[in-house]
Amino acid sequence: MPNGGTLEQAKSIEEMMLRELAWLWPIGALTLGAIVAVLLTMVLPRHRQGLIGAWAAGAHVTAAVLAVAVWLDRGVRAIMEQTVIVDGLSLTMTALIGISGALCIALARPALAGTEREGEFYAMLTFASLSAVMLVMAADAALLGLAIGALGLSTFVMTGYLRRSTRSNEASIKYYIFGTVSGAFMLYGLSWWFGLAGTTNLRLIGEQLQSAPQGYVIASTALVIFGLGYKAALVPFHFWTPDAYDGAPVSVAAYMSVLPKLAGLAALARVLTLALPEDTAGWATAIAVLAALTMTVGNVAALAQRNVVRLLAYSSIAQSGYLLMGVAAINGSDQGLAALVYYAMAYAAMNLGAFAVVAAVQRERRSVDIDAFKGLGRTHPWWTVVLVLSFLSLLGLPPLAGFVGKLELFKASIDAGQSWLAVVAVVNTVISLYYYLRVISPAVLDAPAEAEPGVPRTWVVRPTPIAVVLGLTAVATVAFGLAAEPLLRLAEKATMLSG
Amino acid sequence: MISLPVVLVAAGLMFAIGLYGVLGQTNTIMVMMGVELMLGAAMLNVVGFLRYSWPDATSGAFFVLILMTLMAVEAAVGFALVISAFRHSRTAEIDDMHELKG
Amino acid sequence: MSDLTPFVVLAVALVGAGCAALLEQVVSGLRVSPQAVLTSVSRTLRQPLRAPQVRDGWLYHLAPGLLLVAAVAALAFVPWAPGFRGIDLSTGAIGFAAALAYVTPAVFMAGWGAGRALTVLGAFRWLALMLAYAMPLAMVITAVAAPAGSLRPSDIVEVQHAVPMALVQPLALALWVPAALAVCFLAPFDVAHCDEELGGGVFSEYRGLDAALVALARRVLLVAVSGMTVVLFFSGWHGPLLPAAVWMVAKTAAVAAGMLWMGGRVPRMEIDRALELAWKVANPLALVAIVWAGLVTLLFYR
Amino acid sequence: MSDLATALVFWPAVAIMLVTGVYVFRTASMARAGLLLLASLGIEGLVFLALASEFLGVLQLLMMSGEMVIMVFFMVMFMPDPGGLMGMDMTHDKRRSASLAVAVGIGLAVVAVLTDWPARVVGRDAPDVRAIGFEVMGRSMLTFLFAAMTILFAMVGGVLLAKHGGRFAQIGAAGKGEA
Repeated sequence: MPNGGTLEQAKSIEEMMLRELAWLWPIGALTLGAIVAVLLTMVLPRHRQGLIGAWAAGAHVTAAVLAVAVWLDRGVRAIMEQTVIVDGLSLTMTALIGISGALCIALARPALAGTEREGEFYAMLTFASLSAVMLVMAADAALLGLAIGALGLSTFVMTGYLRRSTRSNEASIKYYIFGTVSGAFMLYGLSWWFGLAGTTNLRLIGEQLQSAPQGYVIASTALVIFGLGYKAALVPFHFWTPDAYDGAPVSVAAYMSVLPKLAGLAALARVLTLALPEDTAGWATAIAVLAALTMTVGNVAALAQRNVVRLLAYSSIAQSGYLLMGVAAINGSDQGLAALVYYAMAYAAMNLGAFAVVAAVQRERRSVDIDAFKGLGRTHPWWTVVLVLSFLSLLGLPPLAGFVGKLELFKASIDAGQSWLAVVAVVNTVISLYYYLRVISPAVLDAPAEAEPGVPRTWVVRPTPIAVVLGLTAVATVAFGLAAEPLLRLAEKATMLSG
Repeated sequence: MISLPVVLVAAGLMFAIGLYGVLGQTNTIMVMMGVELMLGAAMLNVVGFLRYSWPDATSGAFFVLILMTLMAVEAAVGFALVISAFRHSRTAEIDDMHELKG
Repeated sequence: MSDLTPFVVLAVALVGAGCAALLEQVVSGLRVSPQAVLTSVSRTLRQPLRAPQVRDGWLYHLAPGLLLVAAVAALAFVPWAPGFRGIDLSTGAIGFAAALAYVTPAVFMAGWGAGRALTVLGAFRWLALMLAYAMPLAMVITAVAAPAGSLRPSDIVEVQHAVPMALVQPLALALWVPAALAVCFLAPFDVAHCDEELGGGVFSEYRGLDAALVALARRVLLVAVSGMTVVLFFSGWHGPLLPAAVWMVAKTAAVAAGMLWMGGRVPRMEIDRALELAWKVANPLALVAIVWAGLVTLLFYR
Repeated sequence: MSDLATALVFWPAVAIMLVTGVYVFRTASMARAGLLLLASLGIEGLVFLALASEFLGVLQLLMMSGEMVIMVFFMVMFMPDPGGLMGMDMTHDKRRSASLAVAVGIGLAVVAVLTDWPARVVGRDAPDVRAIGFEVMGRSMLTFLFAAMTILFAMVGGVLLAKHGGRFAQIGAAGKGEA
C-alpha cells in the first residue's frame, strides 16, 4: 500500500500488524536488550556494570537465534505494509549481526571494565546493532533514512567513548561530519524519489524509476548511493575510515569494520534491486567501477601503513571492494547475492579475528605499530596462530574462508559478464600480499623487541573474553573454508524478496 | 506564479547554501548548521511534492516528520561531541584537529 | 480566513492590550484611569530611541518587534466567538504554542543585544526556563486536545459545552498555569527581568519606541495566554443567558486578573529550583496527564 | 487562503529564507549566525504553510525555535568570539567551497526543472493532521517506534559524551577510572 491516510486503512493495517508481530522477534530482542540495558545501567552498582555487557551480548545472541527460528518456523515475507522485508538476506544478516555484535561486546569488555559509563556503552552498542538490522530490513525510504541516521549516531558516540583522548574526540567529530553530510545527501535523493512515485515504498518507487528520464535517475541514485556508500566505506566516500578506526577504541573499530559496513552493503543491494530493477540506468556497471576503485585505492593506501589499525582500516576498504563485486553481480547472475552473503560471513569471522589480536597486543604492549608485533610468536603462540589465520584468510589463501569467498565472488563476477572486474580483483589480491605479510612476518620470524627479552612463552590466553573471541573467530575462519559446502547452500537460499 | 519547479529550485539553492557552509566553515557547530540547511532543503522538496503532485501521500508527510527527528537527533549528538572535545582541547575548530593524519 | 483578518487581529490586540493595562491598575489597587495609561505611553514614546552603547544593535532593536509579532500571532489563534477568530488552522492549538515559542529567541536577542552582564544573565535564565517548560506545555496542549479529537481551538471549545476541561483534566491545568505565568513574565517565574535581582534584566536598557513595544507585547501576551487558557480549560464562549462573546471576554478578563493578582503576591522562585521543578516534576507529570487524557477520551468522549 | 495571500506569503518568505541562509555563513558574530539560521528554518515553516502543509509548517516553526535557540546557546558558549567583535575569519577554502556549492546548486536546480514531474492534482491541500495521524498509527508505525528509540538513544549518547565524569565519580576520585 503506498500510503495509509484513512481510518479504514489504519484499522486494517493494525489488525494485520498484530498477526505479523512474530516476524519481528529479532528486532524485538534487540530493542528489549537495549532498553533494559539502559535501565540496568541506572540500577546496578559500578562493579556490576559488566553484567550489562553479558545482558547485551545475550540479547545479540538471542536475536541471532530468533532470526534462525523465524526463518525455519515462519518463512520469509514482506511485513508491516512492506516497510520491512524479512527475507533470506535480512535474516542471515541479522544472525550475522547478532553473533558479531556479541563478539564485539566480548572484545570491548576487558578494556572497558571499571570505566565510567560502561553500561551506557553496551546499551549504545545494542542500539547500533538494532539500527543495523533495521537498515538491512528497510524497504521504505523513511525507515531507510532513519536507520542510516540512527546507525550513524550510535557509532559516533561509540567512537568518542574515550572522552579524555584527543584522538578519540577528533575521530568522532570527523566521523560525525562525514556521516551527517552524506546522510543529508542521501535524504535529499530520497526526497526526489518520493516526488516521482508519491510514496516512500521503495518497490513502488522502482516501478516509476524504470520509465523516468535518465538524467533524473542517475542524479537521484547517485545521491542515495552517497549515503549508503559512506556506511560501507566505498571509495569516494572513504576518507573518514582510517581516522575513525584509529581514534576509536579497538573494539569499536572492530565493530565499525564489520557491522555498519555489512549492513550498508546489504542495504545497498536491497535498495538497488528494489528501486532500480532490471539494471535501470546501467547501475550494475557503475557499481562494478566503484568496486574496482574501492579495492584498488584501499590496497594501495594500505601498503604504506605502519599502524596496524590504520592498515586494517584500509584493508577493510579493500574488502568492501571485494564485497561490492557481489552487489554488482546481483543483476547479471544468480550467484551474486549468494557470494555476497557467504563472503560477508567469512569477512566477519576473519576481520573480527584480526582485530581481536590487535586488541590483545594493544592491551599488553600499549602500541599498535607493526613493531609491536615483533616476536609475537615467541611470547604468545596462540595470538600468532589467530593472526596468521585471519590475515591469510583476508588475503584469500586456500583452504581458509576468505579463499572460498573470493572464489565465489570471482565466479559470480564472471558469470555476470564483468570478467574485467575479476581480473582487477586478482591483481589486487596480489598487491595485498605485501602488506598482510608485512605484519605476519615480524610476528612469526623476528625476535621480540629488546625491551622485553625475558618474557616467557605463554600458552594461556587472557583475559577470557578475548580468548573466546580469538578461539571462535579462528575456528570459524578455518571451518567456513573447509566445510564451505553447507554454508554455500545456505547462502544460495538467502535470496531477496522483491516486495 | 508559484509552481512545483519554483519550489524545487528554492530547495536546490538551500541545499547548495548548506553545502557551502559545510565545505567552507572551520567550526564544527557551523558545519552542523550547514547540515541543518541541507536537511531543511530535503523537507522543502517533499512539501512541494505534497502540494503539487501528491496531495494524498501521507507517507511523504511522515517522511518530513522523520527528517525533523533526524535534524534534532543529529544536532543533539553533535553538541555532545563538541562539548566532549572542547572540554579536553578547548577548541571546536576542525582545522585545529590534526592529531590523526586525515 | 479573509483578507481583512490581519487588521481584525491587530485591532483585537490593541484593544486587548489597553484593557489589560486597565486591569493591571485594578489588580494593583490603583484608581482606574485610562488617562494615566495614555500619559505613560506618550511619555515613553517621547524618549530618545537610541540606547547607550548596546553590543549588537540589530538584535537589540529587532527583539521588541519579534516579541510583538509572536504575541500577536499567538493572539490570532484564540477564537473569541463562533465565527469570530483570527487564524483558523486545523492545528491551531499547536500553532499557538509555536507562536509562543518565538518569545524565547526574542528575549535572548534583547538580552544579548544589550550586552550588559545582567541582561545576558537574564536572557540565559529565560532560555533555560523556557526550554525546560516547552515539553510540558506541548504535552498539556495535546492532552487537552485529545477529547476533542482535533487540534482546532474552536473544536476544543465545542467539546466542552457541558463540562469544562478544568474539571476533567485538573492535572493538565495545574501544569499549564506555571507555564502561562512564565510566558507572561509574571511571578513566580519572572526570573529574566526581575527588578530586585537583575535591575530590570533583559528589558532594562530599552527606551522610547522599543520600550513601548515591549510593554505592548507583554500586555498582548497576557491577553492571548488568558484567552487560550479559557479556550482550553474553561469551555471558551459557552455559558448561560449572555451572548457567547460576552462570556468569552468576561472569562478572559477573570483569568487575566487572576494571573496578575497571583503575580503580585507569590514570591519569586529561584532559577535552579524552577528548573528542577520543570525537569523532574512537570515533565513526568505531563506524561501522566497524557495517559489520563487518553483514558478519559476512551471512556467518556467516544 | 486566496491565491494573492499565498503569493504574498510565499515569495517574500522564500527570498528571506535563502538570504538569511547565506548570511548564516557570512557573519562574524556567532549569536547572529545562530539567529539567522533560526530565521531561515523558521521562515521555511511559513513556506510550508503557504504550500498548504498546515501541520508540517506549524511543527517546523515550533521545533526550529527550540532547536536553534539551543544552537545559539552553544555557539555563544563554545566559540572563541561569540559577539564577532574581533572579526576573526572562520572559513577555509573560500573560493573552492563557494564554487562547488554553486555547481551543485545549479545541477540540482537544472535536474529539478528539466524533469517532468508528475503534477497531476493542483490546488488540493496537503494531507491534514488526521491523515498523518492514521499514517503514523498504521502503515508507518514501526518506523515511528524506531524513531522513538532513536531519540531515546540520542539522549543516552549525549549524556555519555557530554556529562562530566561518570555516575560513580566521587569527590577527590574524579576521573580515576576514566577510559
